[in-house]
Amino acid sequence: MNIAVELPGLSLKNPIMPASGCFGFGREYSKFYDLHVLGAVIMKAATLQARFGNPTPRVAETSAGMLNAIGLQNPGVEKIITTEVPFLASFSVPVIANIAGSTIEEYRQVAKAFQQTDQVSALELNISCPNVKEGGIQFGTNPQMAQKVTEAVKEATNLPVYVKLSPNVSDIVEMAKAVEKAGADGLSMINTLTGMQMNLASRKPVIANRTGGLSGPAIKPIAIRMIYEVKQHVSIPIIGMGGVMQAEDVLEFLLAGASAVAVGTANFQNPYVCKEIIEQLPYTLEQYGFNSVEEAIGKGIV
Amino acid sequence: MNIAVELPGLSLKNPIMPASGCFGFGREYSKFYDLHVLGAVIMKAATLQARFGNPTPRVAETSAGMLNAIGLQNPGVEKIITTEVPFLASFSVPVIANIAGSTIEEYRQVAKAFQQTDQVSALELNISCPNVKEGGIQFGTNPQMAQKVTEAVKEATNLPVYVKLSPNVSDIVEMAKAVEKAGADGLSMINTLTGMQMNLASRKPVIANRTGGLSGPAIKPIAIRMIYEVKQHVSIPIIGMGGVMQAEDVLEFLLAGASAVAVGTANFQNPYVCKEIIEQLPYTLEQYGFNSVEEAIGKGIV
Amino acid sequence: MQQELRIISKQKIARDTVEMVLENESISQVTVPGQFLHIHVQGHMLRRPISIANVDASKNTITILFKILGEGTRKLSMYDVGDKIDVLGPNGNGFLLDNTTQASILLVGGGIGVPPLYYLAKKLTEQGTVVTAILGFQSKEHVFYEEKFRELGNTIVVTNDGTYGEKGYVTNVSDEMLPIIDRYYSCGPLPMLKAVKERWSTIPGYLSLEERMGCGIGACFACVIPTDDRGGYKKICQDGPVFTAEEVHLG
Amino acid sequence: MQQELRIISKQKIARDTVEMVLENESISQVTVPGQFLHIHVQGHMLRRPISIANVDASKNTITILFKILGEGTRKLSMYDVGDKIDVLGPNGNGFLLDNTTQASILLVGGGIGVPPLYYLAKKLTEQGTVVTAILGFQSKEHVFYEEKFRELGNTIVVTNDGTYGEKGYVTNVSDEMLPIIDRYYSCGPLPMLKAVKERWSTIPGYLSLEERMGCGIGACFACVIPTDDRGGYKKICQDGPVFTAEEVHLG
Ligand SMILES: Cc1cc2nc3c(=O)[nH]c(=O)nc-3n(C[C@H](O)[C@H](O)[C@H](O)COP(=O)(O)OP(=O)(O)OC[C@H]3O[C@@H](n4cnc5c(N)ncnc54)[C@H](O)[C@@H]3O)c2cc1C
Ligand SMILES: Cc1cc2nc3c(=O)[nH]c(=O)nc-3n(C[C@H](O)[C@H](O)[C@H](O)COP(=O)(O)OP(=O)(O)OC[C@H]3O[C@@H](n4cnc5c(N)ncnc54)[C@H](O)[C@@H]3O)c2cc1C
Ligand SMILES: Cc1cc2nc3c(=O)[nH]c(=O)nc-3n(C[C@H](O)[C@H](O)[C@H](O)COP(=O)(O)O)c2cc1C
Ligand SMILES: Cc1cc2nc3c(=O)[nH]c(=O)nc-3n(C[C@H](O)[C@H](O)[C@H](O)COP(=O)(O)O)c2cc1C
Ligand code: FES
Ligand code: FES
Repeated sequence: MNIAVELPGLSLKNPIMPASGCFGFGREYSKFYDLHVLGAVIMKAATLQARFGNPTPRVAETSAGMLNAIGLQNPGVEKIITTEVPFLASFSVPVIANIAGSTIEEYRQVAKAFQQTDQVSALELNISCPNVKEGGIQFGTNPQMAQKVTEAVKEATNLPVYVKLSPNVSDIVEMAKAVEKAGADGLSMINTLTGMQMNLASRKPVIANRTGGLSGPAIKPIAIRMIYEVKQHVSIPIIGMGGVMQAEDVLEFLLAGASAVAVGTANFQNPYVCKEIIEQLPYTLEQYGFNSVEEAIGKGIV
Repeated sequence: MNIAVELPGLSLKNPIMPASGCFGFGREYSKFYDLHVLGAVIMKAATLQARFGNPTPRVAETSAGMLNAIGLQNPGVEKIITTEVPFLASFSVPVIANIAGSTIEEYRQVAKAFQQTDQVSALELNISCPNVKEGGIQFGTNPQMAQKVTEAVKEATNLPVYVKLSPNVSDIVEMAKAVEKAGADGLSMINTLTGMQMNLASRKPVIANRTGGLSGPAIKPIAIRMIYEVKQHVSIPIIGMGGVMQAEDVLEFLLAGASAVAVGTANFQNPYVCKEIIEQLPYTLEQYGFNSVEEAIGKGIV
Repeated sequence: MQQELRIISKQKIARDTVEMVLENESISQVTVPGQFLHIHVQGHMLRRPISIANVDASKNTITILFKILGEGTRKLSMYDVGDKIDVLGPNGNGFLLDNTTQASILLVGGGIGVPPLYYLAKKLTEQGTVVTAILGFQSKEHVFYEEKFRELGNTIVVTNDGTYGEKGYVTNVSDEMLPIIDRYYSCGPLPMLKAVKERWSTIPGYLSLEERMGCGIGACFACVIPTDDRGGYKKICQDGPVFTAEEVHLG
Repeated sequence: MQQELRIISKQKIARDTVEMVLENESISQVTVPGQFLHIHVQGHMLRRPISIANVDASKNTITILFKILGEGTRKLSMYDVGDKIDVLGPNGNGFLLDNTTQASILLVGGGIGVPPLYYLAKKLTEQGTVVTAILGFQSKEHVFYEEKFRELGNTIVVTNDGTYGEKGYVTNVSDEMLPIIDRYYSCGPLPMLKAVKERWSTIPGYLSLEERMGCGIGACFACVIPTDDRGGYKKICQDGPVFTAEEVHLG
């Protein structure tokens, strides 16, 4: 069974990678298994300066999902390049850097900074983080803004750029087309949906930031729908994510049009989940009559 | 414990009502309990002519939710007025008519038709049905269109009009403000989120219509967030819905800013759910220190 | 009716196929063949419709047979004897027994469509009707209830792969192997029902249909089946699952 | 480590409070006081962090005590003896035993913060340290493990409503009732920890903190606590849950 996938800048031995923000920089999960088994790793978001993020509580549990408002806490791009990237690269696994910013200029500078290292294979442009006050959500919901930030980043880097789309929009196809036009090499979708939970006893939102991003199986039908719609209107590949828990979910994303799949929230419940999915995937593909991952991509579009 | 609520055109003895499309016209559920216990009933959508709806399968199960693409099947407004409204009215419970259309003219005519009967207390304007090809989604995602259809319906009727908002938008506050400006007496939120599920064996979407509307506990955090945001920007009341399963959920909606709460998908799992919630609600309010429903409305907004 | 039914026995009777006997007074007293239970499986949003395969009114038991197909039936199969399951039912109309004539009846069941026909066969033979059953399965390891049907009448088993009984589909059974038939009752996958309707197009028949359900009681319009080309329809959960062969369009 | 632990006993020991003994070889051998298990409850997305309250390394058992607070702990309380629970652990750093001095130690626990202090008290007394425990509970019916603490050292129970022991908060216990203290260890709700830090501000102390968690292993940054006003932080699940009183800002 051939489960390898070729994407711009990424030769993946399998289509499975941990999603940004759900795997840190791999250190903790490397104690559970050899990260070399992964198709790739998407790192936690990098900003120009170190960020502390939002006040706590930062997470809440929901039905078949969770809310988070971490607020892009990270040690800053320089530190990531000097201490985290080499660690991940030591597993000989392609590293994708997720980059975020409050201004186009910040995005550009973060992207540029990753030119320093040759251990990063691609950038994932997080234009959709709902948990930061400035910038974040604007870039992700306005096609003109999305286009601008994508162009700026493309100018600043030689690396392939995957733009991560926000599902909090009326028209996801319009957003996808805008960033494709701006030169994106691929898409990542979906980021979290903005949600909230009330604490009945304290009479206020559970999450200190009030709103948080909804992830997990609860949002999978929305992810599948958006990928299905977008796939028919763009020619760049899609890294799919949103609620993947098992190999069957991966096949569902492939059928809808994803070329690779990221696993986020599931890592918190089962730290071995990526490894287990990778091991199971060939059997699942076989069970449903596929001879390779490539063969399944977009096969569910009717 | 006072659980009564006063809304434009609706004197509710309690804030609980079945959501449109999830209770038919009450006939089936009336075999399980006396519908008189309900705060109100929202009927299944009415269109001008009878509609058969979409091909089957029309439903699919998802994690903590379901997808549906019924496609507004209904016997047409005249038949609803002559056979269904009198049946529901016989339980002495306020009846809310959910109206839908493909054109502004159709909305206007359906609204006008309900002037014939004095057994309907309010209209719920479904501008957000994602499961019909024409019209539906446009009215629900474009503020100008939403404003126009609301104005047209307000002109055609003396009944209070609750506009039911779609969550499939980038900016829910903008939509809410547009319909408030157009004269809406209240808001209903949220309708379903557009989603999809793949059938791995058949390699195509489970739902014949491909996409369907996602409902159930999976979407509750999105409903709570949207109500919380909208409540701070409008002065008309909100009927909240999306994933309510138990009395605690009702309180969560009240805290976020809803003045009454509709229960949809939960009826399918437990046909007695509305009755049970109504019975439990006073105890839940008491447990969290409230003396009435009115007291809890919007109390979670910080 | 919504009730908690206690599982009093559970048995694997064929590949991926489980027989469960449930205890309940009221449902067992009122059920007619062809009706179904709408079963809530812990952790699942929607209930699962499962036919009633047998009733013992004296012991207050109901038997269901189900195939492990997806998550819901898999979890249901893991319930233990003594556990209770939450069911709505009996739902639907059931087969019209039509006991005015001493007819010769053909029962045609495919796979997991076989169970409701067993309770029907029992009721028909009780009233003196002669039944012939054609039971179709994928392969030998999927066959169940053959003996039970034989006790009630002539029974022909076919398997798709020929590993047991006749090889082929239920509709391949030749007229020579069958008595003169006045009426047939059939339950199984849609392609089979279409073939059955065509094969025995000259005699009256009843078909039990399947569709994905929401409410299971007639309120949500998830399970409609067209009855004509002009928007006519019936709800499988409420007006069915059994229909006369003529009244429904199988597409 | 992720493992399945078998429940070998379950007991209600106070109002809404459950003691569970779990069997497992490897975790019981390596655990130090203050560490926690990150427990998966069927049907829930996120795991629940629960402190290790006792370990019997010879019998390979681990004891946890938890309060039924929400859905997750309610479901956990319904697991039966013999069932297995899926846990990650032992997670976190644990209390520094600091066995260089023969010190006089004060343990201050509030409600469900009491459990980790029990295993700590056992380890401290094993090494010859003298412990005094102040245990605070809401009311009489919430009190647990009083006798077990008494076996290890002087124990003062206080209840908020005065229905048992002294009335008031743990910090109301007057100096006369206490020996000279070299160091304290505390675990309980945040307001209590703040008061404790203030009350015993002149002596070194260790605080065990709580926060809502995602991963529970240091990867997601859900559970950070600031260590200064300049963006410094620690992760409760990985760097904690135990911190020196000075190193964390309780806000
Ligand atoms: C009236 C009626 C009677 C039935 N009687 C029996 C019976 O006696 N024995 C038996 O084994 N099966 C029977 N079925 C089919 C049975 O309902 C499905 O096999 C079962 O719902 C599958 O559930 P799952 O969770 O295992 O599968 P999943 O695929 O996980 O189910 C997902 C959703 O799809 C629905 N679904 C999936 N397949 C079907 C199907 N074929 N028909 C209807 N809904 C489906 C489920 O109810 C659920 O809502 C009957 C169906 C109907 C409509
Ligand atoms: C390091 C640590 C050790 C703990 N040790 C114990 C113990 O020994 N005994 C005990 O009874 N409790 C302990 N707690 C608190 C315990 O984790 C919560 O009471 C429990 O998670 C509540 O879960 P629930 O499903 O009942 O509540 P819900 O409110 O339904 O939980 C919803 C979500 O919020 C989280 N949550 C809710 N309250 C808390 C809380 N106080 N702290 C952390 N997360 C919370 C849950 O983990 C879950 O993710 C500890 C917490 C931490 C951080
Ligand atoms: C705790 C947490 C932190 C996240 N941080 C980031 C981030 O820094 N950058 C980003 O692009 N996405 C972030 N995400 C979104 C995920 O990468 C992913 O898009 C989303 O969670 C959906 O996938 P899932 O359902 O598998 O978790 C985060 C998600 C979670 C749950
Ligand atoms: C089967 C089904 C049919 C529905 N039909 C309608 C409808 O006709 N008109 C409408 O406004 N909303 C309709 N809805 C949306 C519900 O009224 C409600 O807004 C939504 O389901 C969220 O609530 P819930 O999570 O409690 O189900 C339907 C929902 C379902 C599940
Ligand atoms: S399942 Fe709801 S009408 Fe049949
Ligand atoms: S819970 Fe994830 S870092 Fe602590």
